[in-house]
Amino acid sequence: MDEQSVFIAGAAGEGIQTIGDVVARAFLAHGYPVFAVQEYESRIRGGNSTHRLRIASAPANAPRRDADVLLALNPEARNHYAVDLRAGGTLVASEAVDEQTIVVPFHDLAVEHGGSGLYANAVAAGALAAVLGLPIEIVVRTLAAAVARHGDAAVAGNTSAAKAGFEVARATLGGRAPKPLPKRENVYAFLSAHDVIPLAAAAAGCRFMSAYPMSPSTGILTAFARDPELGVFVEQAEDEIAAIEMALGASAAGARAMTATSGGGFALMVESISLAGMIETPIVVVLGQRPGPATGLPTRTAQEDLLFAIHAGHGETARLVFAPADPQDAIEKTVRAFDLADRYQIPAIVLSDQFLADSRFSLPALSLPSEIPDAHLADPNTIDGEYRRYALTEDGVSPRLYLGQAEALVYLDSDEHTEEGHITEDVRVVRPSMVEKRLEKGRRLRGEVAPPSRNRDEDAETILLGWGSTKGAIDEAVARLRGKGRRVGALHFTELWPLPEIAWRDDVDYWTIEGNATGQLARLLASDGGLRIEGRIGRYDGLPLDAATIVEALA
Amino acid sequence: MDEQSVFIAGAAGEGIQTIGDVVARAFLAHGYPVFAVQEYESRIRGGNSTHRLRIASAPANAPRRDADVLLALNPEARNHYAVDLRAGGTLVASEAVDEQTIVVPFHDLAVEHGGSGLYANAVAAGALAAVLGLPIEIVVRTLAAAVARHGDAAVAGNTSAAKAGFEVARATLGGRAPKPLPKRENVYAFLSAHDVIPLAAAAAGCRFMSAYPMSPSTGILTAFARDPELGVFVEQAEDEIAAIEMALGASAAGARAMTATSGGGFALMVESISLAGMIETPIVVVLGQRPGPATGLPTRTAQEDLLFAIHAGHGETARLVFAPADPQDAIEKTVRAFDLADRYQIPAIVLSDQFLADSRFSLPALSLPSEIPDAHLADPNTIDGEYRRYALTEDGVSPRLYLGQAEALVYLDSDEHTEEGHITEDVRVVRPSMVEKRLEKGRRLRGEVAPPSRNRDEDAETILLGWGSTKGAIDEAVARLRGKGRRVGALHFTELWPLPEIAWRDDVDYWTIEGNATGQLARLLASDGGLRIEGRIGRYDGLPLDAATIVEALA
Amino acid sequence: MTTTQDYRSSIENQWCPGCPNYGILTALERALVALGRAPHEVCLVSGIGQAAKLPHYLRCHAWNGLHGRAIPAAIGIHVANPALTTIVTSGDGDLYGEGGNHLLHAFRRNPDITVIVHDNRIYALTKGQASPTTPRGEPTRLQFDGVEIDPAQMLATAVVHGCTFVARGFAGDLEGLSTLLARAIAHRGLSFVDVIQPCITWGKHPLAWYRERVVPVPTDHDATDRNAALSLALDSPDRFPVGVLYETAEKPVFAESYRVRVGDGPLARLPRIGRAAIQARLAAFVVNKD
Amino acid sequence: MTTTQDYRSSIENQWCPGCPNYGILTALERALVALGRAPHEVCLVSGIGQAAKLPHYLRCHAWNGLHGRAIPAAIGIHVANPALTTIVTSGDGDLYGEGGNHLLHAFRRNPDITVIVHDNRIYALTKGQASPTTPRGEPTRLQFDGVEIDPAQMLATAVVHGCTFVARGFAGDLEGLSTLLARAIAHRGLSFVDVIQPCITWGKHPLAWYRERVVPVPTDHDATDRNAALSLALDSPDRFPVGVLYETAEKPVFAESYRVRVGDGPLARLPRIGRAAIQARLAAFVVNKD
Ligand SMILES: Cc1ncc(C[n+]2csc(CCOP(=O)(O)OP(=O)(O)O)c2C)c(N)n1
Ligand SMILES: Cc1ncc(C[n+]2csc(CCOP(=O)(O)OP(=O)(O)O)c2C)c(N)n1
Ligand code: SF4
Ligand code: SF4
Ligand SMILES: [Mg+2]
Ligand SMILES: [Mg+2]
Repeated sequence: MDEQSVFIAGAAGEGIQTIGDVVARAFLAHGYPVFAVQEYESRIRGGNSTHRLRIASAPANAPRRDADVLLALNPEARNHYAVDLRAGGTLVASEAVDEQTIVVPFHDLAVEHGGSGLYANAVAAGALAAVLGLPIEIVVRTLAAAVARHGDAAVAGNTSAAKAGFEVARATLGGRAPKPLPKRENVYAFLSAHDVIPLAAAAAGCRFMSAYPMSPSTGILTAFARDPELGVFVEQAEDEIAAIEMALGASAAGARAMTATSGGGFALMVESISLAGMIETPIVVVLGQRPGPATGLPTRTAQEDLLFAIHAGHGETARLVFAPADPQDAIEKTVRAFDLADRYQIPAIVLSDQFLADSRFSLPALSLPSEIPDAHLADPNTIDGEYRRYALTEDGVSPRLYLGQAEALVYLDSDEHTEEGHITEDVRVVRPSMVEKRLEKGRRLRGEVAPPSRNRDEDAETILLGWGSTKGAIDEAVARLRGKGRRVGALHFTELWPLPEIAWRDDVDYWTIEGNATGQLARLLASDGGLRIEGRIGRYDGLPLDAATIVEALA
Repeated sequence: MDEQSVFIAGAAGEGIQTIGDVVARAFLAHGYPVFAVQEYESRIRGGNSTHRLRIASAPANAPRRDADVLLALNPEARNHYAVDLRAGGTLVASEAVDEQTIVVPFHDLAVEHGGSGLYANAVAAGALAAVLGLPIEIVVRTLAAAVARHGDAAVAGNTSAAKAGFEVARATLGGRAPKPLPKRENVYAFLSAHDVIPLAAAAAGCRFMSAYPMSPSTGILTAFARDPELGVFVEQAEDEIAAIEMALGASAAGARAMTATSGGGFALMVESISLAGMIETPIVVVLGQRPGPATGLPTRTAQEDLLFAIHAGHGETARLVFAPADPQDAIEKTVRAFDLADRYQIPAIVLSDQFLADSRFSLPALSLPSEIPDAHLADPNTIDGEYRRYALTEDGVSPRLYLGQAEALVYLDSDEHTEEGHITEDVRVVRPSMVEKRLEKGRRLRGEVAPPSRNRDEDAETILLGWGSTKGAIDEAVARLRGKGRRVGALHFTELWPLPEIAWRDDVDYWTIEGNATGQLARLLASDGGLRIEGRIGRYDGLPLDAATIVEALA
Repeated sequence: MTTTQDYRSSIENQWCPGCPNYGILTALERALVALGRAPHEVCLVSGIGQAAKLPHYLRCHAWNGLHGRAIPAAIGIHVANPALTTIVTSGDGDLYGEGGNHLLHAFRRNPDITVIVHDNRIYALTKGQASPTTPRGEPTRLQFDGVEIDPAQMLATAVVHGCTFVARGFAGDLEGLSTLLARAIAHRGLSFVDVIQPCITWGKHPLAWYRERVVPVPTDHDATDRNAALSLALDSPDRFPVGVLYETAEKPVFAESYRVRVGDGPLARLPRIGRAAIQARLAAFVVNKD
Repeated sequence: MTTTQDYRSSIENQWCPGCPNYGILTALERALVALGRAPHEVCLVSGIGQAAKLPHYLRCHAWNGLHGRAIPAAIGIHVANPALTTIVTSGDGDLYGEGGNHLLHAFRRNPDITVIVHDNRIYALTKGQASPTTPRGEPTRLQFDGVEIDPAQMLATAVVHGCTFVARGFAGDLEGLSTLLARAIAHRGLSFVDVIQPCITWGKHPLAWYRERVVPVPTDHDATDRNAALSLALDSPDRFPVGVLYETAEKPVFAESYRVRVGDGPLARLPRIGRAAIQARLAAFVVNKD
């Protein structure tokens, strides 16, 4: 099949979520991978939003900025998104804009055939099936499964409505109607990165999650609450400071713990990040980025908090900053974040963003890392004499007991402290050695972090440098540019701090591609990687980076 | 005279503050400049602390790490600081350690001659006068002036006690007694940087100060409260978030406003720094640094928060980061911070530290900048039609009215907003233009910041790069190294963000000298200045950098 | 004369159609008109949430700041420009959750501002988590098996702190609410009004459910009697006394002593302290020769 | 058997000689011994301030964290390891000022921890600024002409929130305080004890002044009577009723439903969820062919 980019546009509350869901699942059931992006406003009802499906024969897990098909549930949405419909694309709407419009009176057909306006979404899904060449039976089955719990009447209403939408659209398409797509045997998992972070955390032994709701990370908290079998204690804190402090307390008392927030909430956690560094207590913080500053665009995406995450907190401490590229990577990074936070007794920050939170990828299979190490706790039987929570060691890591683990007493202290964990004012010996201890962990960590992933960089003359959620778009851009004969490759960072050591080549032009305006990766590579870049591409409008934008910028 | 480094050592509450004060003022009255450093623990009574005086013929406003004279008020302090007394130096104590000890029974002499143990400090001051060649009359007059408000008996008691201390010490010194120093005509101001920040702020038109107590910045809050004639509204907030939010509210309503804190409190203000950037409301924040992470060493000094200050806050915004070098510079930077914050409608962060807060410099004269611009407010009469708080302009700066200034309505919004200040979801046009507007201010600011000050860099082969409070130590190190024939110079930064543009030379070795362990200036110069440094010297024990340490490290 | 027309904003309202927030908006508009305040004499202050969008929908000055931080910002605004009628209008999550500490300490300060809490017992904008006022046992989109902790008692907390005006309002009673808000705004000192505002999207009970349970504060209620006020203030699961619970004029207003010194104008209009005065203070650091 | 000796720490005490903090320290030590708690069964949690140094001076587990953040940390500790007797011991500035929001919401949660406030009505470690409990009018090293706002009423706030154990203690009464603390620690649920602890360095009144004004809670006081508790809880300028003001056992303890599911052991000892269970959940994202 030809790839199809479908924008389902409407107001919040109108059902674009459901329509997209049904169409996507129907395609997946038919053997076609779908990539689904949510674009919406910060409100509960009204406004303009889209559910964007990218349907292809092989997974294309990156956003498209233009639509081949625009289905608009209302005139305002239709006008608003008309510019995104490519020339020659198909508009599906309740009323004609021009002769090409596939007119499908969603509401009226729903009333007529389903018996209620409530089935307008089914009409729309049916219409899309016709436009896209998807057999209506599959849509009907998918719909039926989705609404089964509402009873037979709902199933029947939806079925008739979907069929009506299908028929009307097909009739209007006439000769333009595509032939039905053949069924394929391929099977995909369809999910977002935030769908798997809670599962990966639980697999890593996370036992405690406290957070304060904030888009785009609220779903992580909710997922734990929805699945009590995971055994994770879940608490909605009174504010973000309480959220991270509860988690740190729990961690110190032996529970692997995490929190999740966005930039504004993370800003409130900054003092506690510094605390975690000082008391050497592991903690995992998911920072779901959205465009700032301040409240910014709460439901949109950005990569603006990389340097903030690296430098957040007063004083100097070791930490990890990861930025997964996709759901499978999110599983791995989450597990690794728990493991390394625990092993080095440091805070680990996982940088996600609204795009990763809300976009569903089609992936052939998902897997947990083959090994998930246990908590790196000390064996109390090996402790001789008084326990020293901050015992000086070669690698800076002290044997860790949790509060109440054994008779050995554990002192955790936010002041500069002795090896025993007591306040010290010894500036001659203790202070310098504790500073070196804590920073030695960072030096060791630099040996742990993974280098950037490589994509056709060997013979490249231009190398694109990206991080986190933009991998799909950048890889697609590389493929397209290669298609045009450009010797382009990419290096993609998902482990950003400590910055892995990289041997830069001096025969290539390096470009950074980021979802921000100031070039944060570029600055990081200059300060800590010794790289001078050739140019940078930044997107900062709140929408995810896409391949076309990158290709154009490099033209 | 030969330079004298005097450590007055004792427990908190024992009076080293008073002794040092009296001796310093007596020297100053006699025409000799004094540099006084406070080194103390985070407690109210007990522990080990010193008041360190550096007395010379010409101002030597930098710390010395060793003592020529150690006066110890108790045996523990004597033992603790004995290592700091240089070989051949003079120990003054109540009991003999060896034959060289100048034994002065502070308490007993006070009881005997003053009639009360309370006068032990006067005995100690008198003894120091003998050891240092300071005429006792001057000490007596200084003491009398200091205690006059306690009545005649106090004056008499102090006088007799001081004289007794002087006589006993002189007798013990015998032939070692120095001859009395001649009186000089020089006159100095004796003060710390935090003494002048409130005055400079008031001169700059500051009208509102809200803060939460935190060492080393509490004194700034207190100074405003102590001097109501400054006309500044002073409020102790319930926490640091409230402190900065009150100040921002006041600023938006037309009052030039500030707050002051340390790293831990600043960490809590980070979300509001981002807010200030978004709502384009000026604010001045003094960040008095102390060693971290977390509570760290609350009463000691450090330069660990430079990169934190530059990157604090989610999202991307323009800001200023200054770091004054001394009290005169603190006046200028404070005034400039208010002016530029106002002119560019941004947050300005003034990085101070415990060393600047608690050390008193001797300076020939202090002056206010010759021009102190008024608030850069718009004239409401020039507003046509609906007022647009965030009107797009070439330089990114919109004409600013404060809340309630005129009939024109002012909307301030932490969401991404239209020119009028209303929530927007327009990602196509409004968002990108607002991002560019805010960042354009940063680009313009780069043309405003002052380059580093230069010290013998023209013919230097090695250039020391420093920032903020270490200037005195670095300049002294340059002089000493030049004295040894080394071609050394220095560039000193007090305006750090935006980083001024500098033309680096490739025939010199650049070294950074900082009060931290990770080389924050070095990383900043790499990321934003394009400089690769040769080496770096960091001090991170909580004590201020001194010339000897720098000279040794470069040997 | 000011009319409601003067307050009408052309900004598109983002609330759900039928939300009781509209009732608060209209009541506030009426109260301001009734008090004869012109739009430029009024400043609305809010945090983040559905409720917190209100300032965009009235034509007057506005600060729409960070989640939870409306109160300290309003206090700063109030001190800097006391000529402005400063009104906080934000959500229960915003003012009782994230911003709880500021409200607590505002009760102590008694600034001359009005605080209107849109108490929908839910975090609406983030899609239905418990707020500090969600009753124990009530299931939400996060607390699936019901909230397991007790609701906050902010009205009672206000009373025990001697907050000078404490009231409960009901968004479903336009008439009563506008009168109540006018009284609150006219009161000198901190006026704290918790307005029952049932969320029709995420809430458990429709407006009608509350309408049946809302009762006026008894006519013989003595609003200066702290104990009487307390028993009306404390949450009861199914009776909501609406009206002024507590009122006293006995306390100094925040910043009063400062105002006595500098006068009542906006701080921006005060003359800057003279150079000479600062220079004299700088000169005082000179240690004079003796 | 545990003796006070087991709790003796060799760490140098940094408090001023004669400070009533020593009384709290000793009373706490005695209470723990009286309850038969061994040091490794106890975890002290504090913020920053003079009071907050206490955990260093008792031999048991300790978390000396950030200023104002003892409560949430203690709640996390309590949930993760309920076997520990978790006791917050910190200052009035720490718990009522910076940390006010956490205490407020802790009242709602009712975690099984004890909160001991060293209420010296001052910020001692930062050298004498007003704390939230400094009485109006009292001059300090920052409020030179006297504090101009009302003190916080945290005992009363606890009572109106139905905090399950609310008490006032006096650091000058070792006997009474150790008994009171033992009761507080033994109580299941949140025990909140505000201890009058006159600072002899920055405080306005010596211990003796308080001693004259401290009175025991009347013997006929019904600690389950909220109104009676409130009148004892509210600040009066010169009478301090000491003892248990309010107590109830009626409320579930925080995290109870979770405990029912996972048992009472430390979370660290629970077996990790199986790979298979996670893999099954991951597999559920696969959209099956129809
Ligand atoms: C620091 C921070 N944390 C969290 C959020 C996310 N957030 C936005 S609105 C909201 C809750 C709003 O609830 P409420 O104040 O009751 O307003 P409502 O939407 O119910 O009117 C939250 C948690 C935020 N914007 N900032
Ligand atoms: C975030 C933060 N703000 C401010 C401080 C400074 N600080 C340390 S102790 C203290 C006040 C302590 O008062 P209180 O809790 O009453 O304890 P006390 O010293 O009176 O026993 C303050 C403000 C800090 N350490 N951290
Ligand atoms: S979500 Fe609830 S509170 Fe928000 S506008 Fe809709 S009905 Fe009103
Ligand atoms: S300053 Fe006050 S509270 Fe602190 S130890 Fe000394 S007497 Fe006690
Ligand atoms: Mg709400
Ligand atoms: Mg205190």
